[in-house]
Amino acid sequence: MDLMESIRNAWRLAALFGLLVAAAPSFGEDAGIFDEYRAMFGDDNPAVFVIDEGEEYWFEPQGPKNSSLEGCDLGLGPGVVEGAYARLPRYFADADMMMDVEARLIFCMRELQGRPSEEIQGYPYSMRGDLGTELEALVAWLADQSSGMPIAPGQEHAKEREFFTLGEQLFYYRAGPHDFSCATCHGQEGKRIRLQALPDLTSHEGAAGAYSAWPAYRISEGVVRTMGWRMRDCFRQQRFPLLGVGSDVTVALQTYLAVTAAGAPMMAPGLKR
Amino acid sequence: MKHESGAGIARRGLLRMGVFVAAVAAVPTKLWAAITKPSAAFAATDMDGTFAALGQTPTESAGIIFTTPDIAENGAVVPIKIEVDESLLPGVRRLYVMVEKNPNPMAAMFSMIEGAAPYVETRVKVAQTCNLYAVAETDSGFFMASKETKVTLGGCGG
Amino acid sequence: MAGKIRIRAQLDGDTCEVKALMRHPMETGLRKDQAGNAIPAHYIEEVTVTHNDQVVMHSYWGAAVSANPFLGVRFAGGQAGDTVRVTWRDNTGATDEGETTIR
Amino acid sequence: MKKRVAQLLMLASLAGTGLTQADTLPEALGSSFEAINHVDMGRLQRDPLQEFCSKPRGQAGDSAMESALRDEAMASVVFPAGDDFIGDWARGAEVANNGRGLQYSDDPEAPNGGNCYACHQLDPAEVAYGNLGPSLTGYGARGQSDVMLRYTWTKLWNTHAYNVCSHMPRFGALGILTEQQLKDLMAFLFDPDSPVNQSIE
Repeated sequence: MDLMESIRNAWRLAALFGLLVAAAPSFGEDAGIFDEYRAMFGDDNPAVFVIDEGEEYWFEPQGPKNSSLEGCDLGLGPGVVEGAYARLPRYFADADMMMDVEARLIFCMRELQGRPSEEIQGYPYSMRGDLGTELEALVAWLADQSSGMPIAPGQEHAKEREFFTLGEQLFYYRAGPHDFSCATCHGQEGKRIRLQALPDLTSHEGAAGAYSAWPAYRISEGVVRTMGWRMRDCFRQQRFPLLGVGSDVTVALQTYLAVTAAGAPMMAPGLKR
Repeated sequence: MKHESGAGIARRGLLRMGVFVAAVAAVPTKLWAAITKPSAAFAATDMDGTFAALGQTPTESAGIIFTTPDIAENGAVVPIKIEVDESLLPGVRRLYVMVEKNPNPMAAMFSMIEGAAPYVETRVKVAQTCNLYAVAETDSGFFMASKETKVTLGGCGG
Repeated sequence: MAGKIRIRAQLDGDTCEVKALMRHPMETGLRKDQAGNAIPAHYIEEVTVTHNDQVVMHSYWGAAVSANPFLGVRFAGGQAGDTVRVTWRDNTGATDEGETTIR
Repeated sequence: MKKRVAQLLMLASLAGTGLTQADTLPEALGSSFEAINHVDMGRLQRDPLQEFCSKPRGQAGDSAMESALRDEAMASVVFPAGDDFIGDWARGAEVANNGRGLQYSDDPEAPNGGNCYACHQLDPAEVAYGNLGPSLTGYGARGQSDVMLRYTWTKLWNTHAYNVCSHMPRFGALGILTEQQLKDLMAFLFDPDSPVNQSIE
């Protein structure tokens, strides 16, 4: 208790001499502190290479069936890629499932090319030292094929509406040793973690800004990251187990986000921290 | 970006990310041999060593306009721009970029040859908050400008 | 020759502004992969910019240049329609080049 | 809990066949996540507090339940022996700055961090701080009484004792930080020599 007493005395002294801490400077949301940094990048987004690579993968015959993905139906008919990304996630009758772009691509690789799903699911996203994966490249190209088009996920089929509700429940699901849910960081306006602005994903503006910008070239990692990766890595930081690619949780959350963002134009691939 | 047929398809089979299928460029060998790499300067591990390897500690010059962000969102990619006011600093033959606290401060050396302006823009890695240096070499020696860039800890910190 | 370099060359008065984006991992050799093994150094060491086959800028790089490097340079004497070429060689000996015409 | 995990895993294996798609939250969780490294599927199980705090925004919870949870949180707090609250502020600064711990990408042998800067301003010289929580810069000036010390310890141990469904982790109650780390954080907040309590020009 002697220590406590001396600390209190020190404080009284400090107060006497008027040395108490002045209000420290405080940034607003992002307060534009990275504006200068971001402006220096201009339009030079290395995602352009990845978009080209994605296009090459789409047309490249692969797998036991030595077939390309040209016949893949992303929801607008076999081979229609323009605008397809903006309409996902959606219900696919041929699979009787709700799918996001990654789940659909894996489905098409299995059905059209005869490639086992594990081939992609086991190594979907770049690891350190990689320049990119096939899945990232395909998603980048497909997103680019929807650039400028309004986000319009399916909500007609019962399963589509069910997944919106499921996504909303998941968004608020608090668990793990840190008690985190998506809403912990993304449920209020004007917040940041360290210096990174956190979009309020429950609002149309916040969801639109976030959903429309993924996939994105992530300058910290030098690779294009997808929305599926964004979800997986958020859950890692939530201290949850590993989120599966194209899994029900990722599809449901993306449905919740896309519906909340509906109407806003796609602007991907963007450029992210 | 629409799909093209023809030549594009032929190279599709060759492409695999992570493996560089470099175009075998017909580069005249004289291009590579014209200027010797200052290997000692690239291998130096601090600023003093880097300057020593170049042969001189540069003098500050207002003629070098060095733009870097005050604060970088990520140290992996920090944009830099070097311009030279030739009325203050004429005859620049080379520009160098150095990052004080990187394992090897020397990041790049640019030689201006036929008609090139003393101007360069690139992006460099900055391991931690420190000074960045823009160095110009002229017939009368080495000159420099420096600027601190803060590198922040990102996101959730893990 | 379809290399993986994106180049733009634009006239601004007498000056030609060249901007190039290159596809390269620029590994320092100091990083480890997920399994804890060192990722070998792999970086562009030498870059040249030529204007109608005349070298205008030559550079040596270390691994501190960022992944998927960006380079902006300026030179005088360019005319619309002239060829600008960017060439690199990395520490493994691989090379790539790309070219465009001045607009 | 083991039984529940087994149930989840069974659902996961069903979903893995691609023959079915989840209709409910537990099914979706079970089929979508997998254990990795030291992080198991038990992480997805909610305790009563987590379940109570998972309501979409705007939905009011049962107020009797809320006060029961608050009382339970208050009762969970373990105070240090001899009310010896204050450790080493320099070590506390490290805990505040460290964002790692309990992620599947983290070394389970390394100490966990408190990641305080993710949400709070502390040392005024550190510009990279978040604003999910209030600024704690100059915290020591809020008072040094036993009441203040016990209040702050309680907030760190189990924030829900004062604010049910606060966003802050239960650093003591869920064992994220050790008692010594919590004492060091207390010193970081209260010690007049701590950077938290210095002004900057």
